[in-house]
Amino acid sequence: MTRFVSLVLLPLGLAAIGVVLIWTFYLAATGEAGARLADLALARVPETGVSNPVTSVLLNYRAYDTLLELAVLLAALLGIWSLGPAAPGFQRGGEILQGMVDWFVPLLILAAGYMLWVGAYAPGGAFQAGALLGSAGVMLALAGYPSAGLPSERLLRLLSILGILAFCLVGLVLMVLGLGFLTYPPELAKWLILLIETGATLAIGVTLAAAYLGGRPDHTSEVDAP
Amino acid sequence: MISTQLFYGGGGILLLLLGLWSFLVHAPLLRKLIALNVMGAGVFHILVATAYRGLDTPPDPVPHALVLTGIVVAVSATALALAFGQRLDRDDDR
Amino acid sequence: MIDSLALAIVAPLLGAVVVTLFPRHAQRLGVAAAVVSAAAALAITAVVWTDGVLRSELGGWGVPLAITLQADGLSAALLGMASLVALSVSVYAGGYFSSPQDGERLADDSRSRHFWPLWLLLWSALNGLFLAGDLFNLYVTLELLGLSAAALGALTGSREAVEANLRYLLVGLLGSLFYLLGVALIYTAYGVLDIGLLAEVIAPGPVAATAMALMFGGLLLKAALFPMHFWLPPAHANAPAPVSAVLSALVVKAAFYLVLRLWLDLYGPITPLGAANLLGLLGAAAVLWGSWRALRAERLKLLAAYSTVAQMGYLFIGFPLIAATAAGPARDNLIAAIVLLALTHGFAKAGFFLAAGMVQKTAGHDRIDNLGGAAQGLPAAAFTIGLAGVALIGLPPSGTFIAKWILLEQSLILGLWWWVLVMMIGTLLAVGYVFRVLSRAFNREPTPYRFVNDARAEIPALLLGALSALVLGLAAQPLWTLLGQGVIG
Amino acid sequence: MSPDTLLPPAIVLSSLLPGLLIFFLKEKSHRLRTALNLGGAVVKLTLVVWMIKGVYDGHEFEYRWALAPGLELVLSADALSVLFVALSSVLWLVTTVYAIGYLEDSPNRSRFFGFFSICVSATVGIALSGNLLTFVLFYEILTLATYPLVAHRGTPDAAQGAKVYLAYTMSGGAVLLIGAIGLQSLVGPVEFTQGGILGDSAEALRPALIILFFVLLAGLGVKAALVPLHGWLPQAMVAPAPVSALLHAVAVVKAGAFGLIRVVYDVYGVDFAHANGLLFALGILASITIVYGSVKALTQDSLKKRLAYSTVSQVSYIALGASIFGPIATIGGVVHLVHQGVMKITLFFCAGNYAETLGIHKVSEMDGVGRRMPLTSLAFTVGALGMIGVPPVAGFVSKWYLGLGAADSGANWVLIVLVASSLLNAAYFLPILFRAWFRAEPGAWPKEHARRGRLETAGALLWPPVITAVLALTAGLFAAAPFSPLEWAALIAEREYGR
Amino acid sequence: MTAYLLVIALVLMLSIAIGLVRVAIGPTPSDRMMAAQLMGTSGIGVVLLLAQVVEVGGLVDVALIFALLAAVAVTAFTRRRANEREAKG
Amino acid sequence: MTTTLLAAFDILLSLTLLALAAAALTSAEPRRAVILFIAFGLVLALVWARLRAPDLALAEAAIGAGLSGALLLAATRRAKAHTKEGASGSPEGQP
Amino acid sequence: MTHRSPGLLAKRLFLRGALFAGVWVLLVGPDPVAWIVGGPAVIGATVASLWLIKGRPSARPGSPGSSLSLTGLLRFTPYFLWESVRGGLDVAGRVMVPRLRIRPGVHVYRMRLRGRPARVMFIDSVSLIPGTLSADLRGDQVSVHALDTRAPLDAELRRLEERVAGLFGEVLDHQAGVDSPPAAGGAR
Amino acid sequence: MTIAEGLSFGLLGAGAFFFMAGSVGLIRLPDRFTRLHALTKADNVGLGLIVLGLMPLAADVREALKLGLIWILVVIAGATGAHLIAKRALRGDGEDAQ
Repeated sequence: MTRFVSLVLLPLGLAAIGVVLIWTFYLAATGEAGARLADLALARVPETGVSNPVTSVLLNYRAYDTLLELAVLLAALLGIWSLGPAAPGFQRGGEILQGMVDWFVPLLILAAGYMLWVGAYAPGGAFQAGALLGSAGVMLALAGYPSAGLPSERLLRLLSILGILAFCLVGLVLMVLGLGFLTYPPELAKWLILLIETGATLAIGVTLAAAYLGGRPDHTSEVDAP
Repeated sequence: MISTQLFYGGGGILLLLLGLWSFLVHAPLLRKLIALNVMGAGVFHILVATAYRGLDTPPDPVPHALVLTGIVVAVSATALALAFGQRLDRDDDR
Repeated sequence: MIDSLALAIVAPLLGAVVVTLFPRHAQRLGVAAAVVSAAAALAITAVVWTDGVLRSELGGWGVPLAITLQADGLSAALLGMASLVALSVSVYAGGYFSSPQDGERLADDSRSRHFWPLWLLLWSALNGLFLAGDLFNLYVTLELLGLSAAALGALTGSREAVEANLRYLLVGLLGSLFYLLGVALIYTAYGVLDIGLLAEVIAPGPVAATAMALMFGGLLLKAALFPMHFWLPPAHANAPAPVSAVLSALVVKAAFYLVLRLWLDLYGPITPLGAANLLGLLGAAAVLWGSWRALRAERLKLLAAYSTVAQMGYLFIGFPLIAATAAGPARDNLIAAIVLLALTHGFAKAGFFLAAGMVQKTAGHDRIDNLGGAAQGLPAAAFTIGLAGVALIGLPPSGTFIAKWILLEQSLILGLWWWVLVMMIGTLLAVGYVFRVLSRAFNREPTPYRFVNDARAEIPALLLGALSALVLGLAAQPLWTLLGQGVIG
Repeated sequence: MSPDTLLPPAIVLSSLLPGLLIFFLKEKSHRLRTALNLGGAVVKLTLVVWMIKGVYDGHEFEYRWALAPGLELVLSADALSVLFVALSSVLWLVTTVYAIGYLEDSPNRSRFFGFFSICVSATVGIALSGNLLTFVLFYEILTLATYPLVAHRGTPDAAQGAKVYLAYTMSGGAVLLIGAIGLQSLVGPVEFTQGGILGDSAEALRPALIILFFVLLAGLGVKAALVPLHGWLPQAMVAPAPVSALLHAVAVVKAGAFGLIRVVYDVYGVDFAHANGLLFALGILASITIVYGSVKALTQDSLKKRLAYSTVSQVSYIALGASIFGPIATIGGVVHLVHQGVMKITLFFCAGNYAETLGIHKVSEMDGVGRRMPLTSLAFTVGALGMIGVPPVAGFVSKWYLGLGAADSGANWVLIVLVASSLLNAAYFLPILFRAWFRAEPGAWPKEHARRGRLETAGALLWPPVITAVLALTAGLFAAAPFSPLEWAALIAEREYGR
Repeated sequence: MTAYLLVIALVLMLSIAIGLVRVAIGPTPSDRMMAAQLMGTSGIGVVLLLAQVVEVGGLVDVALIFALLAAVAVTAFTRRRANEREAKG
Repeated sequence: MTTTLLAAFDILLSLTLLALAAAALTSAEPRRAVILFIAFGLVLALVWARLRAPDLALAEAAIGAGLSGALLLAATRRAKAHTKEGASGSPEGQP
Repeated sequence: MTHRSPGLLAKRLFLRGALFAGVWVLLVGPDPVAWIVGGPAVIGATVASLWLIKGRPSARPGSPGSSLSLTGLLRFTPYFLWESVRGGLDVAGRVMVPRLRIRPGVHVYRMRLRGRPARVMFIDSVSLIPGTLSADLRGDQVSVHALDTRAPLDAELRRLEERVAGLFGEVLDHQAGVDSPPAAGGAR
Repeated sequence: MTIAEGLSFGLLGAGAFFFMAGSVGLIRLPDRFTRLHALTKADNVGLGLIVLGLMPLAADVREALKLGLIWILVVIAGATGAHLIAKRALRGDGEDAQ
């Protein structure tokens, strides 16, 4: 019976769904939506303080989404911490691996800075930068650094909320100044966005690395190199 | 341009269906997570295909931003779910 | 200029940040943040009541580029309910996590540390969801809600809890993906994400219908509508009591709110009656199945969880009635009745779970058959369960009674007697399961008791119960005024 | 808000607020609890007297509170409601005194008296309901508040009895709810109006209205213990004696009977009901119940069970009165609402006294009890004779008017029912009296408690039945006096028939 | 020129597709991992070519990130936890 | 010419992607599935690059190659050690 | 940081900082404003780089630390590039003909290099020159997998090692035994 | 076609050839170690040639150098990865044998 369902009914049902989806997607894509938000969004990019349209959307038009996205990351991290201590770390890396890590980790940090900066005018941005930082952490963890190069718990907590904090504070200050929540004054937009992105980069990087460890920071573990 | 949109949109729908099928049929956590991620990729396909406006016109940045947010969410969820799985495994060890 | 809408979202968010930063003081900071958050949200309810719909276009870009926050009567009503429940849960949690039992001090302390930031994040997501006026933003709030809820639900650390909440997490993710696919389709077809703008351009047709099916499919999964309820009972029954309260009272309600919102704002006018009837049918099945399982449940919290499945069903029975009623006072009454039902259930179920948590903590277990002594030793908790039970059954003077009266009357006027039948059977089953619990409170042994034993835990629960069973029934009229702001009339 | 507007809710609240306060009292605060109980009862009685005066003078007491658009809570006072309110207020005071004595030193009294007060508040609410919605609302609250009282003892018997009680009354409540909503969906909000509101209803609605009448009848019949919906009543005997008194005389069955009167006279209107054969159906049902209850009572050895089946039978006199078309029978039915209450409460108090003082639970144990407890037995005798219909006790007056009304409207078969029932009443009550007065005392009582004071039993237990017995006698002897129940019932009947 | 670049990209895609066969047939996990690494390298080539074809500068950065992270998956694949023992006797 | 080639490229790219997805989803062996999924992520980044979404390609490259892959690989090791579902605890288990 | 001498620390700090700054300029371009982010990024990279080698000897015991020499680099690069191409051609030639021309096996080679960077460089380079693949390193024993064990592996490896030594300005100890018996059997 | 473009043509073609060779090797070679040979050598050379071929087309010198940097990183990562895989295979990790 279950075989019948999973081998016959389910594929048939999925095929039906697929046909409907493809048909409606065809109708939707060939309909009259035209440029959608593209032209409007692109036209106003110069007012946003950055020239990469995606960053304009992420940190200006729809900055609030990004704030909540950082909250999602924080929730995931806190959830992971709540589930118990981290798995045991990796065995110490051999000479060759260590040799690569010695150079790649600094380069990843540098590349993260690059992504952060370049995000204002070319592809890149806080998330990509954060992901690189996080990957640096992953690399360290893989090489046998027990806490993936992350700082003490206190500092770790501070870093992990930095993005939200920067966002909220900027938003609230602007609100109190009478501009409205997250409504940047055009002349300051570039720098405010950079400030927020910096906070977000650190937070994302730390969060991803800590998430990779898969457990709450162990108070007893060494922070230093193995 | 429209054909490219339709082509990749269709591809996205296929990915979605594949992922959905796998999610429904397979029980292990890891497979479900991979299935969800593939499904997500399918949805992102549709958005990115919508954003595409040919080789000469800059694409619509809005769906790109949405997808980027979606990717972050997917990663967070995957990490959390894996931590759940790890927790269950550890219980087994005891 | 103070944007109270943004404030209601940022307040708990900042609270979460601060609590994350100072885990040692999580308790005190958390309660403080809860008070501020509740105040901010209740202020919105008050302002909407007096001044009408609130709107805010974040970033100053204006629609369609910006994300809109919007509070109309419906948002304000749910926001108000959520704030009161959340505040009570916060106060309760202060007591729940800090009273150690048999050397669990350390574990409890760490649980409390993890509870507060996640809880405040969840609250922030709730407020964000109730206030969102943008389809994609709703997706993000849904995910934040789902992730923090699953993490909170697993806080007990028992294997069942972790397993159940992992399933909940996965199901929630699946639901969100469907929702997102619907949004993608909408954006492809109409090029806007703002609900208000979309309402102007959306037209009946295969695209809108498919998008609706996808979005509703995802949301119904999250709202645990039969037969997509399978994940709910274990997840809600195994969570810590304050979390169960929030999950049952608010989180599934948030998904329902979205369905109602999308129905009223977007899809209602362009949807055939059949879709509404399908929702109603599933709702009816949920009522019957959930009530039956609740009746057969062996554990108190499991009973409450199945009761949630049933109560969600009632909410969906409202859709075919709304769809079959022409616009006018009768339809307005129906909408208000459904909202009233949702609010009452929110208060009642929260009160129920909080009280159940007290009983469980005292007895050390929550097997209904052996609860006698504990229930009798905690009159306030038993009384709360009684009050909440009154609201769950739909006895007067609860808000449920008023709401069911309106629903029943309208179904009879429309001649749709089968919904009446379902609701009455559900009601009688609810009598069965509620009194199965209450009868344990009448035990043979004399208990020289005080009415309230642990004020911090019992008073919030009692107030929630009283709100659902007395206040909302006898003073439901203001809800009509509130919903008059942009929703009905 | 004039005093006239606020009086009805004040009467409800006068027992509700003390009741809620009592919940929060510590078990030990005996005095405070007693003060709250008695204070509330006295305040309520005072307010009721005020109201009687007002209604007699033609004041309109009406309080309205909007629950939702189209749904109103209406508390108002007409002659019928005042009659019921007066009955329950007086009996509540007496019962409270009795309960305080009865439950002395037993556990969980705060809980008991809390629900006890809510119970009476709900009854008063039922009495003062100005529309069907309000009636249903208080009717369900009554169910809810009596459940804990029935279950109070916590024994398996009590739990079982409470469960049966709940199953019956909740189902009845659900049916009543559907009936009420159905009626409202056809004709709009149903306000209780003298002469009914359906007089000019459309012909097309008639079948639906007739069906709804039976739905309502089924809903109300549970509490009114109409056969075959009476099953809960004997089972609920496990409750403490004051609760039995409450169930049988003051609140529950009375609420059902009162509801029947309301539906027949003030919703459907007696003309409409008569014209469509509804009255006849009700009459048949009532007659069957009367005879069945009496026959069952005959076979019971348990005193309280015998009394319970007696209630099944006697309450249906009220329904019977309502079912005979004509003002005289109406007077009989309505006045029996009061008379049965006063007499039955006497009987239950006495039964409680026997049980509490001597441990007597069965009829067969009652030999010579009259000599051991003369005052109690005297009160019991008055009650029993009243039930049989022996003049000059109140019961005679009711039966007289019922018979007269039946003869007047040509329903001669009712007379046969009355005679048969009276004979049966005699058959199950007279043996008890014979045993009590003319049999010798046994060597020892089943379980005699130490004598408290000079009296045959504690004062708080002794005086309530004596008082109610005197009331029963007075109501019969001075039936023609102004403000007597009979006079009041006549006033009601007069207004209902609009003549 | 664009056409030629596309041809090269096609060839590289083909090499990825061939690698796919090795991932599918294995037989050892090492083989699969290797093939995935091949895909990464070829992918870098494709991205660099695409950067010219679709004229989006940022794509070179994609290749840079690919290069920086190419080793992470392989490393993750080969590392053992501190509490795991080597299987070899 | 370019259009045709681009179409061929699109087709080859999508086929590879779909084949990888299908292979990853049908693999019962966890590590095989994860490796295939990592490869899937690589090709997905190519798709984003093709559709002129370099921001997404960057993100996918950073996440898919770095974090996701490592996370999932770490999980496969455990999945290997616990191939069968553990026995569930008693239904009445208490937190 | 516990580097052995302040002078060495300063030297490393400077060299690495300069290198990373160079990479930054390569990535971003000479935009002065970019240093708002670039400065911290370069500092971060430098600090991380020094933190990573902290407390670790830069060479195995028994030899002075090695440092990269510019002339060595100039000589090594073309050699390395050429060997790489040769390696590629070698593989292509072996697999693109109908019958595979291979005879795989593992060969153990004793490495004489002492400096850590030099050793890493050597091991990595082994994999790129024709026919060899570094497969394991235990102490000084490098297991080299060869596509064709008939080739003069030791000679090739020794030549490579000398080049790497030159690159890092290291002097190789010629007495060290270089010939150890090849490990028997293939990879299976 | 300029000389630079012609050079690019040739280099890109050669690069593609090496990639194909690597893939063919991956399929044809009999065991893990030999396949690793194909991977590290052929692919690195292939990518190197492609990078060289693209350098003339780059917008500026910086861009071209960036391509070079990418190649160096790939080479290091590839060599390290190959070493790690080979080490694991050589030490006969139990998990590895299927």
